[in-house]
Amino acid sequence: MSLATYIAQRRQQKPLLIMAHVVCGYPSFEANIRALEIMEDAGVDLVELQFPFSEPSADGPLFVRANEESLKAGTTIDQCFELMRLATQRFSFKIVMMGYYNTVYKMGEALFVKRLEDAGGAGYILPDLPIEESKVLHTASAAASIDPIILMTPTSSDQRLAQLGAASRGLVYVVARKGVTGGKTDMDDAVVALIKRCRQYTSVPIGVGFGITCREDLDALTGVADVAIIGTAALKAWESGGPEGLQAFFKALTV
Amino acid sequence: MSLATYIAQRRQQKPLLIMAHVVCGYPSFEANIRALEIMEDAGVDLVELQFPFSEPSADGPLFVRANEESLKAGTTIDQCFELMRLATQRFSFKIVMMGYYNTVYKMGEALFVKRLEDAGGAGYILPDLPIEESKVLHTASAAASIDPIILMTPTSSDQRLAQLGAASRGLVYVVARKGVTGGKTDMDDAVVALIKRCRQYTSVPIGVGFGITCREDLDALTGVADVAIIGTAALKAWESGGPEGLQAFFKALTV
Amino acid sequence: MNIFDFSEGREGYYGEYGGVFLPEVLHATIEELLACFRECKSDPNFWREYVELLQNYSGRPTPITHLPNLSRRLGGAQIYVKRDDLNHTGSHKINNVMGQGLLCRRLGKRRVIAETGAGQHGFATATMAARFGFDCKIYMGAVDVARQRPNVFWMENLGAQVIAVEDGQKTLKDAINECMRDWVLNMADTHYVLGTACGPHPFPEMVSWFQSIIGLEAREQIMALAGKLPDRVYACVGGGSNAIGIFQGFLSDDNVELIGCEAGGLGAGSNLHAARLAYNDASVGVAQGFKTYFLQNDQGNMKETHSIAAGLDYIGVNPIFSYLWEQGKVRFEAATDTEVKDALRLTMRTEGLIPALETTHAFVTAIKEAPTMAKDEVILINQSGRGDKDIFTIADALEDHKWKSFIRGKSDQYQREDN
Amino acid sequence: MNIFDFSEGREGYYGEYGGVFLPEVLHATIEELLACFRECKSDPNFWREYVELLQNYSGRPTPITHLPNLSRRLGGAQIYVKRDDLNHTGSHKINNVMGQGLLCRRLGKRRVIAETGAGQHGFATATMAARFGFDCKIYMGAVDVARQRPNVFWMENLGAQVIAVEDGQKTLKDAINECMRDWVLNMADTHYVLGTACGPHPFPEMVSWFQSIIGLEAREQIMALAGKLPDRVYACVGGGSNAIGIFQGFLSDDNVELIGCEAGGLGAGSNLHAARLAYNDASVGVAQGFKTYFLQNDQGNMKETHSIAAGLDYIGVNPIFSYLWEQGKVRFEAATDTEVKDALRLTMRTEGLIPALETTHAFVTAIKEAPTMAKDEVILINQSGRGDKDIFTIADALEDHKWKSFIRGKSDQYQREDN
Ligand SMILES: Cc1ncc(COP(=O)(O)O)c(C=O)c1O
Ligand SMILES: Cc1ncc(COP(=O)(O)O)c(C=O)c1O
Repeated sequence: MSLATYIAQRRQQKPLLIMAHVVCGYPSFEANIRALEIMEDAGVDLVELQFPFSEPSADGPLFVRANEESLKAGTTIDQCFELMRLATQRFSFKIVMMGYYNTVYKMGEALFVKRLEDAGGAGYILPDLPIEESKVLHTASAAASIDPIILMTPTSSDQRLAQLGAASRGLVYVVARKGVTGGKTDMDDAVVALIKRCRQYTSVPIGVGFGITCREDLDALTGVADVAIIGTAALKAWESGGPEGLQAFFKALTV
Repeated sequence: MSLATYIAQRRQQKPLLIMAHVVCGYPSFEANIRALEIMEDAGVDLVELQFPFSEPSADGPLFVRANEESLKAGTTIDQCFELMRLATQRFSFKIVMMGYYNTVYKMGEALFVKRLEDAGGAGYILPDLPIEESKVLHTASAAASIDPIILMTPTSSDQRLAQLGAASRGLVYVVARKGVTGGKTDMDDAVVALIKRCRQYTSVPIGVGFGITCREDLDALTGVADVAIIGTAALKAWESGGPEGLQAFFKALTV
Repeated sequence: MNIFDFSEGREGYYGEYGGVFLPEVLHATIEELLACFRECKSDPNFWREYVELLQNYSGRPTPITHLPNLSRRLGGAQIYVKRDDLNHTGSHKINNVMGQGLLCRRLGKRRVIAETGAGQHGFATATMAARFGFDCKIYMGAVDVARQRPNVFWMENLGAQVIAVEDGQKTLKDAINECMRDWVLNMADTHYVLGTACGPHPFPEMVSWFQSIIGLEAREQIMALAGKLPDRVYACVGGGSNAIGIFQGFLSDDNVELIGCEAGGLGAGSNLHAARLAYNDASVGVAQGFKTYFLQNDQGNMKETHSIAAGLDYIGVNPIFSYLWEQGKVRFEAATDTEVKDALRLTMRTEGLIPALETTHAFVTAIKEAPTMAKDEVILINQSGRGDKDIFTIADALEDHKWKSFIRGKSDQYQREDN
Repeated sequence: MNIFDFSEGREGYYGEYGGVFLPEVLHATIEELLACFRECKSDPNFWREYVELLQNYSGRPTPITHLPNLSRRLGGAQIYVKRDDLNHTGSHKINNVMGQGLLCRRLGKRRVIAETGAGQHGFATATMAARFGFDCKIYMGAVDVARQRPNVFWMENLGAQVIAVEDGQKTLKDAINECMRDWVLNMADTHYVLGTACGPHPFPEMVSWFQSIIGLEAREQIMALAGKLPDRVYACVGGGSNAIGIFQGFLSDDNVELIGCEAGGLGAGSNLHAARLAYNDASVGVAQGFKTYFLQNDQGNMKETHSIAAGLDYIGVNPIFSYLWEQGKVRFEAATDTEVKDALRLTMRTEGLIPALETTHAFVTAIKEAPTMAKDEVILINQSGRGDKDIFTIADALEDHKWKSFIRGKSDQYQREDN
């Protein structure tokens, strides 16, 4: 099932889906599985599996450290795909790969798409790959029903949004604010206006991320976006409270 | 009695006179007196009293330190003249002032000559005062029967020796080698040749200094020069053996 | 040869290298920068203002110095040195920085950020910011902060805020990442003054353009001094800005051989070096906003690098060089840390020059090759910086005991004063 | 006005100042030097060779930089700076040293000695000796060795032997005495490269002649840049070589006021300063080979002096200045240590320049006076050197805690390595 169809189906039952985030191999692959179980229990709809990279320049401090620690522990791409394979088999949510373009480039784009497909992945988010540079990858992806998740941002002009919209497939990731991952964003009128502006240029579902931390953020997005993307806040919950902390975090979100 | 007359008289009795050296106020004025007594006993014929100066650039390490220590202890020019006055009254040797020109310049040349005369001094050695700069001082000195002791050196050309000779009065100081005070000089053929060369340009007695340390040096100079000038070697003897050391030093020289 | 004529390929690409690989949020900023740069490049007044600024503020043109003693001693080619060490702040970095300062003013921005490795680029940027009245934040790997403290001291005293980056290898590449993180937040009022001919287009082109002033001057000067074009031109290659700067004076001269000198660190095979092209340990990848040869593992993660010279200690290389190297237009060699120490000693003693440790890599290679060349051949070395800034590193490298006891005495003094 | 026209007075005298007061053993050496200098001075090829050497080796002409920010902030005269800090080795000292290097070669000597205070002159001399292939010994007061260790490090690495002089006040004047002691022994093969316009004739004239290149360039440059002659020219005065250097460009211009800036140390009346003319604590004397104003007591012994800037910490002054001061041709002011720190901070932050502590004395006085001048008036400051060399002194003065903990860390590292 394609990402778009999956999201459309789920949206029948829920006004706002949730996409969560896991850094492969951090703090360990066992911990990843435990986190995914908790997410499954909490009714999470989509999960980004971040393949660690040595130069995570679009990430904030928490994810930077997670990337570093994971690599220091010896995490390989094989292990990341293996986690993805296990998770897509075992859990009901859809999984997308998140990472940096070099991971893909170094492997070769065709091979990347094939391995992603084999592992049951539905798409990928590559924050440092602009659409100008993604023709080959997008073409290969389309053939395999893998969706590139395009980012739209507060600094994108209408003209740019049109270009981005034209390339969008499966899900668009609206970046709620400037900056890197982590920190807090006010889900205020400006965010809502941005989402509405983005809607004009794409027909695929819209996810909103960067700085979502609490129930109120979800409320603000409900009826405006299709998916709320939760990254740093969940990792923070795990770091401070372990599995129970993560459980409590999702509980507070969804109740 | 003028310096020249005094030397001529003494030379009647001795083939080679001795001029010794004392740094005023080093290690103390009491020690100076003791040293002068020893010199008197040893039959020294002339003594240079060095007025300490803060920039003794023609002196070697031992005298440099002596100048410094003396000034640190508060030695004044008044005290130096007072020592000279006492010594000229009490001892039979002739005394000349040795020092740097700034001591004279700062006091005023006329006053310097007057004070030197009052204290019984017979002349002065100012190693940093070239004859070109000494007209006023020499004129004032002549009027007071004070003799400027001119230096002749191994680097002086014949033409220069002629100029120096023309200005010489009382005693000429032949510098046995290049460099500053201290160290050892071989009283070899070169020194003898230098003295002979100097003789051609002056009729006043010739003293030879810089590096005279032992009996053999005196032997080498006997019959060639009129005065052997002993500086550092005597101070060294005092430093290592006190009054007894100095006594022994002169004993070894004159026996 | 005009490497910046993109009419037959994709703009910002040199062969398959270069490009723009940045977060979407920077798209507009990069477009704005590109437009402004194009405007500057086509405006002869801009270049004139740039040259004048460097003349009046930084002392350009820097001279070329003949090294008769070293040449005689080596017994081969005549060695000449382009003296960019005489620039204000002590290296070629000021050229690029002053250019970007003018451009930043034209963009209407009032804050600059910059990464720095050796500290030279940070020093230059802090200087430029003081002069232009910009706010300034400098990102510097914590390891580099430690080994280049004098430069940090000056940056701070020039009014810049220096941030010690504790991520990753804590060197230049991590400082670049941190700059990107600042930029994606503050692009509205902030210009990122990238310090070398790397990163996303238009930086490689822009930095190369500003640094081309070295080659422009050098070509004319060496013709006047040596009466001919140089047979070989040597420059050290960190990111590759001073090298592309001087090489641009000779790119169209077929008989001039261009040699880029990389950091050989502990040597080939040691895995502790930063020789991207000379040692063949690197492969093509995409990071820090552009595509080039990187020292990376088979997973696409960057390797640890090492050099005695902080300013050469970088994973990637000017994309233009990746292209020119493959085209056989530029030869690449590496100099090891040990060779650098020896060449530095030799250069100081024979000619009274103190090249920066970075620069000394170029001297090493020239010194190796000069004896094999004819006496009427001409070598030109680009002296990208002076070694004064490296006193701690050089004193450590040369194991200077007096220096060590001086530092101990200083430390004791501070201890006493604080008690 | 030609201060070196001795036809109406005694050669080597400026009014009653100057002269030669040296041990007789040096008479022939000084005569030989004088004859050689006269030959050089009357040989246009010599000056041409000199200028060329400085151009090709040291980066002359140094530019003049306008300081718009500082001028605006002070609200008075327009401030311009002559950038001798951009010279190779970082100060104007190289001008004199290169000139004496040429002269030494002409004398056929192969060994040079020099005194040094701040270390700049020693650094420059060691550089020149390396370049000319001379043996080199540098005398430096032990106190200065301690406070200027980086310069000592470079001198030694350039191949010079550095002797820490333990006599007297252990600063510049004692180093000069020690040089004299070396010279009276080794004059046959040794040239004494005196570092400032002091000492016996012909040194004041000779050093002034070499440094006049600053004023020659500056006059033309300021006319071109500011469109007029400067109203006031400021230069710091240690021995007085950089000041006489720039002033010579304007000595015949009656409307240009010349201001020499001395080391005020802890201030007037403190007895801890080196202001010979500005504070009226000095009197005329004869020492170190010449007659001038010295800071001396009533017995003619030299006083202890003090300055934050080692290079200004000297008892005497250029005899030409004693004369020009009495003639009312040059005004003298002093800047205190505290004022110097403030002016340095201000200059770094507003213009991105780091003047040497010595130089900053000139900035202090200009900064004080600029606000009282009209907006169309022009100030020219001679930036005799750059402050990089002073990092230890400046860090101490500014009480930089990060610097201190860096030094402690370095010290601990050395301790560990040695165990
Ligand atoms: C003096 C000097 N030379 C060379 C480099 C290397 O940079 P690039 O290759 O960009 O010239 C640096 C970098 O800091 C440097 O400081
Ligand atoms: C940078 C600088 N300026 C000025 C001076 C003072 O010397 P002078 O008065 O001879 O120029 C020195 C002396 O070391 C110096 O290093």
